[in-house]
Amino acid sequence: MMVNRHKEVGLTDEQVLDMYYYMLLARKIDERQWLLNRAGKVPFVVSCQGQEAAQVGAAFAFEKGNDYSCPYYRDLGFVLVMGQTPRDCMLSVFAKAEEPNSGGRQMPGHFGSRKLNMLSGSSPVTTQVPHAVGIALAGRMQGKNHVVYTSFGEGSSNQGDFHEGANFAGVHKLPVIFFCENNQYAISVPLKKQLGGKVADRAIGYGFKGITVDGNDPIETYRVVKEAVDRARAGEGPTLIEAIMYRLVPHSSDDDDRTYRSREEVEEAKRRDPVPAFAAYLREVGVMDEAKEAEINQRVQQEVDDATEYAENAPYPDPASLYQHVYGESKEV
Amino acid sequence: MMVNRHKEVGLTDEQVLDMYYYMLLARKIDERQWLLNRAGKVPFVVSCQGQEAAQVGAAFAFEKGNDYSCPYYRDLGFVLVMGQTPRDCMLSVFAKAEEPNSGGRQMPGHFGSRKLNMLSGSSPVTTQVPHAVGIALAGRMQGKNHVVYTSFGEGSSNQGDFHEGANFAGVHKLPVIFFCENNQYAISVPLKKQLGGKVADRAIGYGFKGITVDGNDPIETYRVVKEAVDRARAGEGPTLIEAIMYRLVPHSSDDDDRTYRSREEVEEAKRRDPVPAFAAYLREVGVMDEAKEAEINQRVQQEVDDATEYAENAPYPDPASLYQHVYGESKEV
Amino acid sequence: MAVISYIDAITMAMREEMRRDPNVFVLGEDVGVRGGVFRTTAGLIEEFGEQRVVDTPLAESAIVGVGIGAAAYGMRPIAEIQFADFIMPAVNQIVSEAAKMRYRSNNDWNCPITIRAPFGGGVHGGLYHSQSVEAMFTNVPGLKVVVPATPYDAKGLLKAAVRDDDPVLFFEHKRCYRLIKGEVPETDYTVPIGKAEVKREGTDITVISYGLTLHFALQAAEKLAQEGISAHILDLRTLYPLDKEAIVEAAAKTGKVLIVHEDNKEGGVGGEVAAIIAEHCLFDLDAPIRRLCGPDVPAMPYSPTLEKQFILNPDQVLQAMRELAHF
Amino acid sequence: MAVISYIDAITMAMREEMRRDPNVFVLGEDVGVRGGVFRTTAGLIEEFGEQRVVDTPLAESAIVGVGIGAAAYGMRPIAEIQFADFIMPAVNQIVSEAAKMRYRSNNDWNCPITIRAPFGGGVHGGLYHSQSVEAMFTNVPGLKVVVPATPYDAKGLLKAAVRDDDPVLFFEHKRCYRLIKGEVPETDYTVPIGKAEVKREGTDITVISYGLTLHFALQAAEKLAQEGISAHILDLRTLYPLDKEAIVEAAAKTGKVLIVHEDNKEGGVGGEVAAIIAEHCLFDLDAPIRRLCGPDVPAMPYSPTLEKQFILNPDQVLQAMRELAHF
Ligand SMILES: Cc1ncc(C[n+]2csc(CCOP(=O)(O)OP(=O)(O)O)c2C)c(N)n1
Ligand SMILES: Cc1ncc(C[n+]2csc(CCOP(=O)(O)OP(=O)(O)O)c2C)c(N)n1
Ligand SMILES: [Mg+2]
Ligand SMILES: [Mg+2]
Repeated sequence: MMVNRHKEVGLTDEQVLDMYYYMLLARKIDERQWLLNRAGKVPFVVSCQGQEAAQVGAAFAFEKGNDYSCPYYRDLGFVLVMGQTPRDCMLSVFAKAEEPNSGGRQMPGHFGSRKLNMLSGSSPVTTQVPHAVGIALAGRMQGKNHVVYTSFGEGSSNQGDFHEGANFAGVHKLPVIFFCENNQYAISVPLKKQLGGKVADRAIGYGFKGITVDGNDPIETYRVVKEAVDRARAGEGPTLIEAIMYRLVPHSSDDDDRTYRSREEVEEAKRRDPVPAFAAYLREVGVMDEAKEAEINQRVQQEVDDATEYAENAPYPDPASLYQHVYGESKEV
Repeated sequence: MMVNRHKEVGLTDEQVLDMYYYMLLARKIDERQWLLNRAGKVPFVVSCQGQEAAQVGAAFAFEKGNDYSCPYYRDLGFVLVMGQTPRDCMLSVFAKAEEPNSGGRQMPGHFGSRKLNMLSGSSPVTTQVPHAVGIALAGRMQGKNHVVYTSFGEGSSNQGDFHEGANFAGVHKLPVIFFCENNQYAISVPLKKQLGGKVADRAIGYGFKGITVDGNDPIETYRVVKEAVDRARAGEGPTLIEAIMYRLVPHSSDDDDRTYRSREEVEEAKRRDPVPAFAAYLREVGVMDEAKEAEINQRVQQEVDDATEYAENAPYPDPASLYQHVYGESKEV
Repeated sequence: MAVISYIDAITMAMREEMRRDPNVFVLGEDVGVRGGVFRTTAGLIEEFGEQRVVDTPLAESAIVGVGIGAAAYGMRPIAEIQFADFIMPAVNQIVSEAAKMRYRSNNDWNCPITIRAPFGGGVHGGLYHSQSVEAMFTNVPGLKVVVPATPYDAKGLLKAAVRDDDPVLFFEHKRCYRLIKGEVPETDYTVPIGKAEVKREGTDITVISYGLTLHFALQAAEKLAQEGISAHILDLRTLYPLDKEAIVEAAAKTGKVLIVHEDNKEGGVGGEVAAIIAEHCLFDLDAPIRRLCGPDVPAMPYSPTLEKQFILNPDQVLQAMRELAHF
Repeated sequence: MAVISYIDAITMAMREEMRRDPNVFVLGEDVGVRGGVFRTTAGLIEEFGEQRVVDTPLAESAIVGVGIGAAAYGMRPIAEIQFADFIMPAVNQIVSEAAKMRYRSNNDWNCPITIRAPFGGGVHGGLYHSQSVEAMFTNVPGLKVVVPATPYDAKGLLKAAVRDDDPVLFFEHKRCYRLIKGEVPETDYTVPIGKAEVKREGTDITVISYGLTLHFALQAAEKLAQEGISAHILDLRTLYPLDKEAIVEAAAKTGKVLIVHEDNKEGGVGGEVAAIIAEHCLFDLDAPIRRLCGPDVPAMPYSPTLEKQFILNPDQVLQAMRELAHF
């Protein structure tokens, strides 16, 4: 039998099953969204496939209801753990009025929810990084002890905002976790055309720790992120974590990845797909038997079906609402 | 007698005397400009005092007429070596029409000269960094072998453009020398509020070498820059060099540094002033005797006097020229 | 002469310029192996190699900034911004650097860079893949801002931009890419930057527009002709600096002016056009200067109901033209 | 009531707001120990400590971006951009983020940040310390753009900006800082954002302006009164969104309109003002809508001869007003 690695890092059997549930849920929502797209029912999908382990592993390291997040568009696994529901996700891909991120104003993947301490995100990459730093700064000013998570792709780590935000956090030793999901590509551009060095190494220049972790391993990712969160909460400042993974599908439903990477490369990566790999681990350490696995599968299946149906039938935003919320309601100041 | 350090690094006696000449020239031009400012004759001065050794040491490592530069506003020592004349400098501080950088359109310190392979600079800090990378890229495309110098303050290394430019150069292994003049302050903001880490360490994250050097030592600065230039020319890519120094005077003639640093600190730094220190070295190794020193002093004095008089009497730009050179002369395309 | 699409005209212009001048090169995100996310640069890397078709890191300020350095050195870079919405990180390089290089150096240096960016909505792009950002740059002396509406103009203006000795922002309407087709010579020609063009002669009302909405006006004019209304239609083509003479002439011709653009109304390019008319031929006017523009909300939402509500359609343009004719 | 300078009114507003609300804080370059390069924040770090008066690293996108995060969280940051010219690296954060936070989240999040920046010329600042950059932001729904001309308005508008639940760009004219003095109550008051104000009633001509040039118009009006010419003067105060009613009312009142601003003419705010008038009260006009503005060159040069040539002076304004009156 395989060694039980999750106990060592403080995760209970229940927690790792939960992790698996979220990973599978993210995967199945994602797969359904592609089907809907190919069936012409939704115009656009951006995918998390291949990144679920890192996203869910990281998410488990945070305190829901206390910590804050500024996730990026691929972070479906992360936001599900934080409290977005399958219905929320499907409403978003159908662009329906009830969709919690933006009321259908934004493309899917632009997460945000005040209720979930998740700041609204936009499309221009990396703008969320200084926001996370600002939320951390505000927390310190108000004597709070929240830690802030922000994620971004490895390509996006080349934007000026990454540099400026990371340095600001370094100067003020703020409790921010910079989580880079290095999936080997920025649309078609591979690492060697994108990065002069290694993302994790950039932390050195800001005076804090940079760590590389196997993003296919949710337990190891959890461990590394949890340690960073603990340090942050103890006032020891930010950490940059680069999780290594592979984007298993095209960049988005508008992309055709055959133009820039070989099928062999993709197939090879699929053999390391973190979702079945984690299921295998759970089976091997005896945490998940067949009945349990079937139950999880079924629950996920049912939730995805329910969410799809609910979202498909939900109403679109009222056209007249176009003009709302440009500014707040005027009030006496 | 002191050890002769300059021979070791390949500098002749004549060259180090020349270095001293340029350092002193920069210092004396700068001092004169302050006098003119305090006398109400020129509205603004930005200073190189305390940075001459690093600037002149670095400049000697480049091939005049072949290499390119994108210097920043304090780089008086550098641009003198590259071929700006004392008259040019004084014309600039008086904002006269003949001033070569901008015809009096820009504040002093905004260097630029096509003749000298020196790209025109602006005031927003760090914008020159990607330009330097572009000149290096263009050189490679055209099969040239020039190396490009660009300089900036340590505060300015926090701008996004530093990060984006450095990473671009790292990816393409371009022949660029990123020269950071770390003078301990960005106007009033000291290092500890400015930098999360060390500037030189940032190179690691872009996959090239980062080096710290004593910017008060022109010989050591020369050596380090020369090695970097040689590597760059050999196709081994960029280098980031952080020269440590101290800004001996206020940020500019509009600044009052007593509000943010103690006189003791400044006095202490003045004791390490690189200009007299280099003179002492040259005397001690027997390269500069009294007569030689007097000759250099006199030459500098005379050039500064001549430049001042010339510039003071030169005409201002014709007001009608305000409307010129917004676009090139229209031509058939 | 072959009938080709707007996007193919753009690709053709780049290919021809790259063949003509070895100093012309392309840089941007996914422009190489992928041929651009819209496939505008498709085939270029195969023909010219990766030295001249550069897949850059994901950093717009560097794309433009590196381009500026190369342009000042003597190259002719064509920098692609993947979506106009993502030009914002490069604003400092465009406005402070490219636009001012010649002026600040007293004509010693110049900066012949072309910056291409697809803009505009109606493609389910949501708030950040549908924006019209041109107004941000039409107050910046030293820059030229160009928006072609037809394949012919797209090719000719892009070639003119590449050969221009100053920086040119070249905005391409995404909906036009495959929707708009037209005759395009395979020969070498340029269309002058800075010149508007009368796309239809008329006598009753003047419509001034650019980009996709110009086509709405042209279509409406056809219909209105059957109602006996004759519309004079001016395509601005260059949004900065504006062709003031052409604007005044077109306005004076009919005395009734409608300005149409997809961008938000307040602060849009139409304001300056109206101001030029109100300054130079006020007494030729028989009606208030009307503007039909996008609503003043931050951007075009994703949901189809909201997108439809935001974006101008041919009927609205027709209606506004008819109303003006009957004023 | 004490007579104080424009800059002191700004400092007073910040001090009062910081005392009133512990969530208000200041961040920017040199705002702490140095008290700002113009001394606008002088004394604040002594009173409120370095937690609430933050000397940031030299990085404008971070100053605004970090401010946005803090604002969304519930703070009331006042971010200082050292010179308006240096706002360019922060454009993405301002336009893509602050301005769209409320809209894109369907009112779930908002962003109450105030961004202060000294602008304008006549201070020997050369090309990059003299610019008027306001026009770049007056096409961005979600933003508010404010330019006070008097100490009274400066204090009241800045306090309103800090309390506003949406992002406000607050541009302060550098020449006004110490030149313009006026009565300012020591009591707590605000001036409403979005409202223009008639600064002088008149019947013959209407002048619409803001910032420093408003004072030129007021001075000229005094002189013209002696010639029997009565000028009606409107201070826009908020440049985006414009107070359309006040503009139309002021224009209609005299039928002769002169718009004056220091910024370049083409694409400047005056264009939109003229367009509003030409759309809504064209038939009330007795003269073409004139604009007296900065020339369309990239920025104000350093050399005194060129600076003088660029910048509007009271005589030019007087002259233009007189000409319009005699039209
Ligand atoms: C500022 C900006 N430029 C360009 C884009 C278009 N774009 C969207 S995603 C993407 C690639 C992102 O790559 P990476 O950061 O590695 O994240 P990944 O998608 O691989 O997870 C690009 C170029 C954008 N959204 N924002
Ligand atoms: C983008 C930008 N922001 C602000 C300024 C104003 N400013 C000019 S110099 C300076 C400090 C620069 O410090 P550093 O980079 O350390 O260079 P130093 O002046 O110390 O040599 C500042 C804030 C500017 N010129 N550009
Ligand atoms: Mg990636
Ligand atoms: Mg410094």
